[in-house]
Amino acid sequence: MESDKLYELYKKMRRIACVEDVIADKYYEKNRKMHTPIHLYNGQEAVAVGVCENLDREDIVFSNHRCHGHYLAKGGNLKKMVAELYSKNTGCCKGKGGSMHLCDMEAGVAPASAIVAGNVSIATGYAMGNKLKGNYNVSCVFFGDGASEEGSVYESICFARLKKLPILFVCENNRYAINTPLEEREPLNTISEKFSNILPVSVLDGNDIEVVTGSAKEAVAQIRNGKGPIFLEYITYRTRAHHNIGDGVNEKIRTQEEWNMWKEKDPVELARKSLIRHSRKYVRLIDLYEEELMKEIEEAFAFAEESPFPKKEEMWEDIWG
Amino acid sequence: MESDKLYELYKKMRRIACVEDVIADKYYEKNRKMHTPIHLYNGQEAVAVGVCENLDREDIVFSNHRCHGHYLAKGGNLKKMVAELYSKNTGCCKGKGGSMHLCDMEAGVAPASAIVAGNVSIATGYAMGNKLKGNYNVSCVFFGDGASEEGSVYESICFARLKKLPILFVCENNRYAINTPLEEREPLNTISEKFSNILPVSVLDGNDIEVVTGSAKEAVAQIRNGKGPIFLEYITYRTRAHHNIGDGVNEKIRTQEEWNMWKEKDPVELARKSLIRHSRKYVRLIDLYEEELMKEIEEAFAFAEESPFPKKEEMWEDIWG
Amino acid sequence: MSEADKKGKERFLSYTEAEKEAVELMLKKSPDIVLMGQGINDENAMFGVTDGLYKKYGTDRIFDTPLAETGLTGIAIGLAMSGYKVLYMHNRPDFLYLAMDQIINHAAKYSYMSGGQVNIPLVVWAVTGQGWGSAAQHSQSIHGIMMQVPGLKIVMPTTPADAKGLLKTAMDDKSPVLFLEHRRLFGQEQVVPEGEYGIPFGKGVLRREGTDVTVIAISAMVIDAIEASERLQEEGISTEVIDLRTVKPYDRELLITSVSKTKRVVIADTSWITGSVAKEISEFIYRELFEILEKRIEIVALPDVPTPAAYVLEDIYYQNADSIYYAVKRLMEDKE
Amino acid sequence: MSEADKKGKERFLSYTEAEKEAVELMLKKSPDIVLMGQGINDENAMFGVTDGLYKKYGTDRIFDTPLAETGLTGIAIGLAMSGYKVLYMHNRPDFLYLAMDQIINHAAKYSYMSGGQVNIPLVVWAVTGQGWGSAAQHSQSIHGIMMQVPGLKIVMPTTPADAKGLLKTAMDDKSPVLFLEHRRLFGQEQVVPEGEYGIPFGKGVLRREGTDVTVIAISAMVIDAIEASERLQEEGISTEVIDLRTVKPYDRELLITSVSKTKRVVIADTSWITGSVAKEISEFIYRELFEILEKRIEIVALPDVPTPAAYVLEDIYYQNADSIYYAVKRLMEDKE
Ligand SMILES: Cc1ncc(C[n+]2csc(CCOP(=O)(O)OP(=O)(O)O)c2C)c(N)n1
Ligand SMILES: Cc1ncc(C[n+]2csc(CCOP(=O)(O)OP(=O)(O)O)c2C)c(N)n1
Ligand SMILES: [Mg+2]
Ligand SMILES: [Mg+2]
Repeated sequence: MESDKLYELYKKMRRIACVEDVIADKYYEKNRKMHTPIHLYNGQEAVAVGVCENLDREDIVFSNHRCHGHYLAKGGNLKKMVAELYSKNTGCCKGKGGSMHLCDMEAGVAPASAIVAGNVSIATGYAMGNKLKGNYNVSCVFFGDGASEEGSVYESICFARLKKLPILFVCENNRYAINTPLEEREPLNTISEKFSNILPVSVLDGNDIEVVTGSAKEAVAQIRNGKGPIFLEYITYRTRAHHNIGDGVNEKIRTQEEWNMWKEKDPVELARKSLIRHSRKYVRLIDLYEEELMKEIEEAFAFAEESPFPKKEEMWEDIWG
Repeated sequence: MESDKLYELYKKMRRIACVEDVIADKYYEKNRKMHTPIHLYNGQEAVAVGVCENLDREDIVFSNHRCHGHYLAKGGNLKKMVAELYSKNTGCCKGKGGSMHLCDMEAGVAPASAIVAGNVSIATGYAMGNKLKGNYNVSCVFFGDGASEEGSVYESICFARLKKLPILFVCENNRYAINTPLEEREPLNTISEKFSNILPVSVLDGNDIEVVTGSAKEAVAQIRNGKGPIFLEYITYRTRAHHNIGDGVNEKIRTQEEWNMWKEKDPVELARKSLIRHSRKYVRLIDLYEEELMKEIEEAFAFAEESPFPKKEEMWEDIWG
Repeated sequence: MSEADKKGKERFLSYTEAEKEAVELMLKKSPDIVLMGQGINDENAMFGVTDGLYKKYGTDRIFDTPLAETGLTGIAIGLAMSGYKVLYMHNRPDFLYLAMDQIINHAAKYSYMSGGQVNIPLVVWAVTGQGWGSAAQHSQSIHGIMMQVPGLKIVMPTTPADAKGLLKTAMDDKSPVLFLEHRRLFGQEQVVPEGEYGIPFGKGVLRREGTDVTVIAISAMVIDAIEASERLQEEGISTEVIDLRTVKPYDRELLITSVSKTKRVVIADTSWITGSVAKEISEFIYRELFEILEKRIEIVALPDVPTPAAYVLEDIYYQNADSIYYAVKRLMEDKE
Repeated sequence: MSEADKKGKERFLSYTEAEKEAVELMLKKSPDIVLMGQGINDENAMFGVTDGLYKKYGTDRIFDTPLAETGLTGIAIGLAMSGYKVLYMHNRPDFLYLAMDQIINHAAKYSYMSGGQVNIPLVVWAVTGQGWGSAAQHSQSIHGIMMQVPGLKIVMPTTPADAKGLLKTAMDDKSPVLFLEHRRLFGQEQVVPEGEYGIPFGKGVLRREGTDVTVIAISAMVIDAIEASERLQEEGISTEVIDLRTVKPYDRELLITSVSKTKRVVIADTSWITGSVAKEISEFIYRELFEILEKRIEIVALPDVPTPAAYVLEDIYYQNADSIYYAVKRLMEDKE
């Protein structure tokens, strides 16, 4: 990958990481402003960014409870996201969705579902819509290793294959569903093995942005060519707790060693190192971006702070579309 | 297989076929007595008989809407079955279940579910119970190719494998779900291919009683040995319509040719021919059995006719176990 | 009334023919209609509603489904979100319990959760079975269970003409609609107007005017209510029969007008009594017409047991014209 | 009262500690108890109810599950059918919509369909969330939706002592029981008797005696009802507070006794108003005490919208002590 391209991807990842960090910093501040359960994306940035890099605005992304990264990577509006976390009516869901349901249809981000796997079948239906319309748009759904256990994922995969639908199934295998490790839930060591007779699957390093971008590029190209659904499994790790702001380290299951090992492989950090190895110019560029980014994030939080709350009557709006 | 053994199996198959035929004959008689939707088992007798041949009374069988064959093969009481079809309180479900819910717990026949695939997960749970108790009993669930499309089948298979449960999944692939052919519903040509990475599977001729009995024998032995779940797919055909008494032949999908081809392979007929090829003595034995059988069936129908209807108060009984 | 409509007045159609007409008129006009369901293109063709349609409009837009109600409901929602009007048809509502997460957690909430960014124009259609020993898993009316869900409309037409008009309205709605029918209604034939027309949600209709008692009936119970009212008429008891038509929203105004006049009420529902739509409506009437009601409201609904298979038990389990007749008689005791 | 019980009287336990005690007493006694649930053996341990239990009783009988609520509910049913008493625990009832087919079509009907040949001793336990922007998919109370299902019992304890006693009764029941809790109840501490004891289903309890108005409260609304009644007491209004405890069956006798005395009623529910348990109970009271009631019944329940995330909207969406207070005041207007 060209280093300038990598730098672009780095920035996108860093932006997501930084937004999550600022949310975490402010989450328990005095006079808490964010009254919404958060599931931060740190550690998995390469997946969202690498995949979405290959999607156009007309393509659509479906997400889950851990939706901040997908939303931002696909071009969801940052200000509206923060305003949503702040319960403001300028939020992307007018304050009705909160952290787990980010949505920006203009950017091609469908409403995220906090029902695990809830969106996998919906994304499949959306893909069918695209196919019926005869356009070349891709429907892309992000879901976890835990989600893959829901029967509707199997149902969706079978149907997508039957109808050769233009859908990209992206499984982010971080090896945990809340605090339950993969081995206690899964018969096999990878998720995609379960489905490999039904559709093309690959298991890939989800912390290497070059790997993710490259594999998704190929998959998206095939899907646009009408080859039908593809399943990409990215092995990754969340460096945060399942929800809230901790690191999720825990004697019994997520040990400090495990965490340290994965922290070493943090995708943002890996990309940064790679850039610097490439050329010293990136040291300065990265610093510059840091400033730019902090400014953007501060503005987003300021926007959220200043925005009005929804009015009482608004509770009754938007039920019927 | 020894011919005397084959003769035993022949009789069991013939008995099921004959019960179904008599039901069909009487189903539309004047003053209809059977007010219950029927899904006859003709054409698939080898599967129920061949599998159940390897099960003990302590083993349990779970079935679906097409449950007559499984019920009888596992040793369910014939009189109580007919009485159930006649809405009598001597019926196996006291008249509350009807044709689709036959149950005889004494014989190891769990309540059949008319929700397609409904019993697959329940059978898996029963298997877990057996495992917890540490006995060597097998839980065996019969379901169709259509049923395999339900997500709960996938969920059950994954869980059974994870916990190495003593369960035999028996998929009767008759290539139709009501009138929808396999190709319109399934991404692959066999059902078991979808699951072959998760647990051991085999695709077998479901119309050859020797093949069924042999394959089930091996599977049951392995399951009793604690090897975990096994999935057997039997390719077969129903020579009746999905429900009611017709032959299900239909210009658009189930053609007369197709039907004829399968009728040639009728498992009862195949076994009869094989017996006679073996020894002429079976001609007479088969005839004798025919008499014995008709007598048994007549008695069962007489029992049903003579039995009392449930009393009004009984409507309120059995809700709470 | 246009000439065409006048001529239409002469045409007798069955319930499912009327629905087929509604669907076909929409299919002809608009390329963004999708029909789906298990067996939709087979001989039975959803009781005839979709008979042969795939031949004209193609199996892309009218497609049979695998047996996977959970996932397929999600798929229907995704299709609807992508801009299609989707009619997902089921032979029985009993199978919809597999789709509850998608209907309740997704279809009914997505517009709201997204602050109005998406619509889910999805109609879920299903036919309740009754009789013939169908037993506990093939006989359920689920409107009472679904009634509580915000974001979901529930429509239960009873006549062929209403089925046609309400199906159009349902398909034109931007939001999810549960369209529930009943096998007992399929025996009807009726003059059905030609051409497209819609019937608004939330409007019941008087099937018969009367002065002594109001019978509010849902779905198949309307047939029984009319039968009972004919018998009662012969005895000089005048019943007003209301066909509720849509359960959510329901026509509060019509109920108030009618009951204000008759002051006596029977509510007939096709489902279990506890927690039923009948109870909801009864409560509404008590609240609104507390001082006016002359008698306790009579509810005719199913006893709280799973459906028994035996026909002798079905006979006491299911309610019918007799049940309504006696309920009215009980209300009239003091008057006679 | 035994010495042990007397001593027990001194022990303050939280809600989940009380439940843990109920569960552990059963686990100790009987080898046929199985607990299952997503995260049951993790740090959170179902809010503490199963904390550390797997260490003593093994992960065979206390096991974490994959994310597959449909299949796992079937598995729980099969386990129950095979002779185990099964407690299947969920962090939120919202996920149970995935299990509706197994709960409604199977667990609740198998005993009946089989003519009593099988029992399904299954307790499905779940905790409703409220507040903190949990939004539409993580905040639902599902008792109103499930109430109509024959063959299913619904239990909603409010105090630690009741939670313990009702959980034992539920686990001892031969039939499926839906055991619904509410996060707001978890803040409580109370003296909880030691040892095993059961509390019968269908018996509500007076949490406060009064003469002017009866407040019938469900689950977390009991806390609000008591708070409201304390404020009202200061103004000289005497409210009787009924904690319903079990929703199906519910205690008809207690309601009649109380309302016959007060003649004025508020019903407070944690779920949407249309089709709610509150409506069912209201209808029951109107019917039974038609001539005695002095005022229309006041219902305090959620508006018919999906739960909004914004806390400013939550503030008006959720009902509380204020809502009950004002409802009582409205009922007392003519008396004051
Ligand atoms: C149907 C359903 N069951 C349970 C939950 C509770 N829950 C929320 S997130 C989660 C874990 C999901 O794990 P995974 O899919 O691997 O995603 P991750 O959190 O690891 O990104 C669970 C069990 C839920 N939201 N929905
Ligand atoms: C969940 C559910 N969906 C739909 C139906 C209606 N239905 C009854 S039998 C059947 C076909 C089942 O096909 P298969 O599993 O292959 O069994 P077969 O009838 O061929 O033996 C269908 C769709 C049902 N009973 N349950
Ligand atoms: Mg995970
Ligand atoms: Mg089949």
